[in-house]
Amino acid sequence: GEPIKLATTTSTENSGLLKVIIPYFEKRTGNVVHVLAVGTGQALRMGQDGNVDVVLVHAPKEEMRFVDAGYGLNRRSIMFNDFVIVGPDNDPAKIQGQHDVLESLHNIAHGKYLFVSRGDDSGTHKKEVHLWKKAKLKPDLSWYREVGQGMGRVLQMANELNAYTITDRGTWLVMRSKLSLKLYVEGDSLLFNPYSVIAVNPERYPTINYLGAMSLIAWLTSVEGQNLIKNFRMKGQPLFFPTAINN
Amino acid sequence: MTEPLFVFHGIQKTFAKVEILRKVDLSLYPEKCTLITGKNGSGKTTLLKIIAGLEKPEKAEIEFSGKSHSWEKIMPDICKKIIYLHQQAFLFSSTVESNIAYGLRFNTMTREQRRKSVKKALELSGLTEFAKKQANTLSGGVQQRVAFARACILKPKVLLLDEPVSNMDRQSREHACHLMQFLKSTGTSIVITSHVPQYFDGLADMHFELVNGKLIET
Amino acid sequence: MTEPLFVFHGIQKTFAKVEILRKVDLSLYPEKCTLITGKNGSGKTTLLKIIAGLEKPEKAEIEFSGKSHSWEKIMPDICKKIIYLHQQAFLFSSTVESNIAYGLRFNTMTREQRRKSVKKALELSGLTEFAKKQANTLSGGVQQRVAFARACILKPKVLLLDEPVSNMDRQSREHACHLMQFLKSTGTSIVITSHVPQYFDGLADMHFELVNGKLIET
Amino acid sequence: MEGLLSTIQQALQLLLYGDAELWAIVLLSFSVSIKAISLTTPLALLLAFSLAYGNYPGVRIILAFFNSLLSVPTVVVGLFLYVLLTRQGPFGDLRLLFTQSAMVIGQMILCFPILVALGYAAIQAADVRVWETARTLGAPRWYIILTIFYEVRYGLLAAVLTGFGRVISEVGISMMVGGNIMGYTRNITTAIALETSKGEFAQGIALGFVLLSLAFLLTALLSYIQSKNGGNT
Amino acid sequence: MEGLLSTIQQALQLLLYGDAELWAIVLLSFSVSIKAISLTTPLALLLAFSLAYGNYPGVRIILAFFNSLLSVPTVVVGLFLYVLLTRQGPFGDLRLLFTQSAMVIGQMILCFPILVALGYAAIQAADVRVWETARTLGAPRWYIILTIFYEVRYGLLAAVLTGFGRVISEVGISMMVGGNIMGYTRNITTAIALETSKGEFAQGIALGFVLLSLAFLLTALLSYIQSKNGGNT
Ligand SMILES: Nc1ncnc2c1ncn2[C@@H]1O[C@H](COP(=O)(O)OP(=O)(O)OP(=O)(O)O)[C@@H](O)[C@H]1O
Ligand SMILES: Nc1ncnc2c1ncn2[C@@H]1O[C@H](COP(=O)(O)OP(=O)(O)OP(=O)(O)O)[C@@H](O)[C@H]1O
Ligand SMILES: [Mg+2]
Ligand SMILES: [Mg+2]
Repeated sequence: GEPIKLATTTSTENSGLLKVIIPYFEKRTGNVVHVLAVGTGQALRMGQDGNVDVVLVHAPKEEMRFVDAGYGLNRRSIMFNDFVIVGPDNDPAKIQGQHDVLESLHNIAHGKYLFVSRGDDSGTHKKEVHLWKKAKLKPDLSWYREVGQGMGRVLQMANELNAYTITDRGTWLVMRSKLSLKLYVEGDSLLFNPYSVIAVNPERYPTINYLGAMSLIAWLTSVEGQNLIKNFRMKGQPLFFPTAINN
Repeated sequence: MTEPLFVFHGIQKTFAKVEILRKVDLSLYPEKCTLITGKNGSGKTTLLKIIAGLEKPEKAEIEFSGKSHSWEKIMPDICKKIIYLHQQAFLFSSTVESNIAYGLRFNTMTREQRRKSVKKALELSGLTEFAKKQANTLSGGVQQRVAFARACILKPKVLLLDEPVSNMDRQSREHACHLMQFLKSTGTSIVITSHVPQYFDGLADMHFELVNGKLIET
Repeated sequence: MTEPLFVFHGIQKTFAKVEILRKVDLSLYPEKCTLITGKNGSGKTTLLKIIAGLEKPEKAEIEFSGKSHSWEKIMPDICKKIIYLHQQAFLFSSTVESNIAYGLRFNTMTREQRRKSVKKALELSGLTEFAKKQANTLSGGVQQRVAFARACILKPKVLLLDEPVSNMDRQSREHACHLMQFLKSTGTSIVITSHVPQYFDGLADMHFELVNGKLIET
Repeated sequence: MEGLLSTIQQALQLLLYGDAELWAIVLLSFSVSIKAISLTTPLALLLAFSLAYGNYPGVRIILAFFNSLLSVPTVVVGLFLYVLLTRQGPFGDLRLLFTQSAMVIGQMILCFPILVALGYAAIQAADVRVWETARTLGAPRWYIILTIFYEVRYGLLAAVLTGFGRVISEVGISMMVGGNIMGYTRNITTAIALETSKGEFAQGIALGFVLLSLAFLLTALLSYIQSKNGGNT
Repeated sequence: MEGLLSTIQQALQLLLYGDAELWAIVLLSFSVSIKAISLTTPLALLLAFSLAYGNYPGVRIILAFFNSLLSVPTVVVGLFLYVLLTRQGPFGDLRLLFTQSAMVIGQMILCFPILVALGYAAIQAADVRVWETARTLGAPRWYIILTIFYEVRYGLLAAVLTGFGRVISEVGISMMVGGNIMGYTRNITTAIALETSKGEFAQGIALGFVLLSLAFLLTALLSYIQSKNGGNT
């Protein structure tokens, strides 16, 4: 039938996950999926406008708002990975090995060490803002660089500027070999990064490919889909952890 | 005298608040040649361009087949019968041949007729040797001759020649006058501006001087 | 006769495999006027442009203050003393005044001297009324007169005039000839090409015809 | 520097051994952009002509308007078109969003002002005697226009090449209304943007190099054809 | 349609009540691009002139090269410059990455081929008698060049405006070597890209509208000055 239009964030696309698993779905169901990789906000906006059939993002609050406003249906959590804090290899803020992410943020802020922020209202950025707030810190422009770009570019800039930043683990693994940055903070439960998939509400847009969207959601949450997510490897490491089925 | 082809009445033209032409009247008769002289800047070129429909007068009436029309109304119809030759000849950037053939493309001639016609025109104006040359490699006089041939080949009802021989050598000048004589005999009304009236002594039937925006018979 | 200013030897020029000039020799004497006639396309313009340094000959030697030089070597030095006036006058897109002042900007005159000089030139060539007009609004003859004045005002050692009066009315023509006579008397060497040698009867000291790429004295 | 060299090597490899996927992307780029420029050129040049010869009031202000349109970022054109083509938008029923047609339309909007502004600059430089001579020799209106276009062909070619360069190198529109969908609407520039966002700079530069090489071939060909056709420019 | 109307309203509000932050971004855009175009123009036009009048071999191939450079995506220019300016790169010691200077340099690279190609198109259209007349009247070389430039000023202005439009509307270079750092290197286009990625389309279009309005003012001013200076074009 008509292709299923999936709007997703650049991070999922860039990790290569979709490229690996989508062909299985296409083969099984005979559906074609068009992947549109854009910013989180833009992905939700495209869903809101009814220009795509299904969205895959990681910004829980916005997702809830999207569903509550009646733009989306059947929000299903499908997987998670986590955020990590990386920084220059001499680690001037001395945050290596810290498990408390808020404490490491304090170190960075008090030492006024450069910190690069996505600044683009993406899932990652929202998480970062949330963390600053939680740590009761107010970053200022003397050391805080708000750059408004994608994750890959932000890592590159942090590398270039010898700055700290927060990143999702997927992009970090992809980019790591090209950077002299090091991973310092991980594992704090505050750094949890859940991904959900939401079908666009057919009540608003009767002509959209709701059946396709639902079949994609069904498949992503099926044993096959979840296993594929679990078995996906990036540079030998697992990246995403399925959440729809406990196994 | 026979009936005039066109009678222009009260041509008025002002440039930058200076009245160049003040109610000029001019009748164009078939088989007649009109010579216009006048000082530099007196308005000869302007007058010819208005008659050719290339410059807009403030006011002008045209009497044509018994009726009087305003310039604006009738020009689109009659300008096809009138050809103007620039004081400084302009050739399109192609060969001499294709320049001369330019005007022939818009009538019903066959390709073969056109080719023959061009060939004859080249011969008549002594340009055969230049046929394949690019226009921008020609000498000033030859350019003028090509432009002249390009206009004559169309055998228009009215032929307006603005200093047509100023850069021609003597022989070409005489050739050109012969050709004008021939066109005249086939019914064309010719208007020539020149600073050397002697050149057209045998050809011109009327001679006006443009003075202070008026045509004065001399 | 006095010493020549420049002697050109063996000027050769070929266009598209046609030899236009075959070893032309020409001596330019101060206070003398040379008239060159010749058929259309015979090479008059080409010859003048080569002498002016605007066109490159295949070969040419120039004798100058006793020594012989190749065209390539010496032209950059001497072309400042030689001014060429185009057959089809070209004016820069500004006013008549500023066109005439163009060449004066490159000498040591003060602003005031320049202004006076331009004013005098405008008067001498009867162009005062046009001083403030834009060049592209001028009639053909007036354009030619402006270009002529623009060249004369520089009082060059050698003045090359390519059909300088072809579009001028009678009075302007006579004016122009007077001016040339005056320049000649101040030492300028003048070369004129024309198809109407009669115009320069009182002025020309030598008269050549360019035939088959050779200058022949007549 | 090592990075640069290996990038060039990678580019050459891409060019020589480029797989079917790459060539499909390249083909899509050129087909969309050539369509856009060919559809826009006639109309834009006619408008430019009428601005140059129409003699109506307000020409200056219209030209200033088109000139300022040159400053509109492609993503804004893309956004604008998105708003028009979106499902509830005025043209939503056409279902053009995220198709090649939408990319063509967007690129047409992008190059229209360029062709008008540069076309006008070329046409107004033509000697007025071209028009006068053609007219007095009895050429019909369309032939007069063609004659003038021929006289200023070099300037018009420059306008078209500039317009083409603008559309083939743009990414904002293709991204916004094309959607960079693999196999459907991904072109060279959106592919480069994707590679860049992944940090695959070498791959991005290599793709740019592929584009540049092909553009060079195309341009050299055009300039060769033009020189064959007896231009003396 | 409602969306469009409210977008325009938003744009007008931005223009009228735009806060200091917005105006800083706008200022940065114009200052970077005006610097880039003013630094590039003289050199590029001189090159264009020497291509038109230099009479040396290979001019055609050089022109084809510059023409094809028009097709290079801005992000590729950005990438290229990034590779040069990165810390381990050949010019890494200058520490220019993510500064306005890097943006200026990138935009200069971007508009250079445009100015050469369009400048050449304008200059070669000049009557050869301009050169001959200036030369024979004793003008020194630099004055001859100025005279020719003046005769074709309309074409050159079009070239410069096109180049300016290209640089002020580009986003790839500013993003890549500027970095879109808030308060340091964020300009209008990177701000638009950011709003777009957030899904704030109206905000994006509104910013585009701000840019367009200012570009229109600038262009209208230029064209007014030109008409004052007695041009008859
Ligand atoms: N576009 C224009 N704007 C202003 N004045 C103009 C324009 N065209 C012509 N003129 C003026 O109109 C007058 C007549 O010009 P025209 O060319 O008709 O003269 P002419 O008799 O042909 O002169 P010539 O013998 O020199 O060719 C001149 O004074 C000229 O300056
Ligand atoms: N650039 C060129 N390429 C080819 N041929 C040329 C070029 N320039 C001039 N010629 C040829 O050289 C010859 C001489 O031209 P030139 O202009 O010197 O003649 P002229 O004596 O001045 O003629 P006229 O009396 O018509 O002005 C002509 O046959 C012309 O076609
Ligand atoms: Mg006249
Ligand atoms: Mg000549």
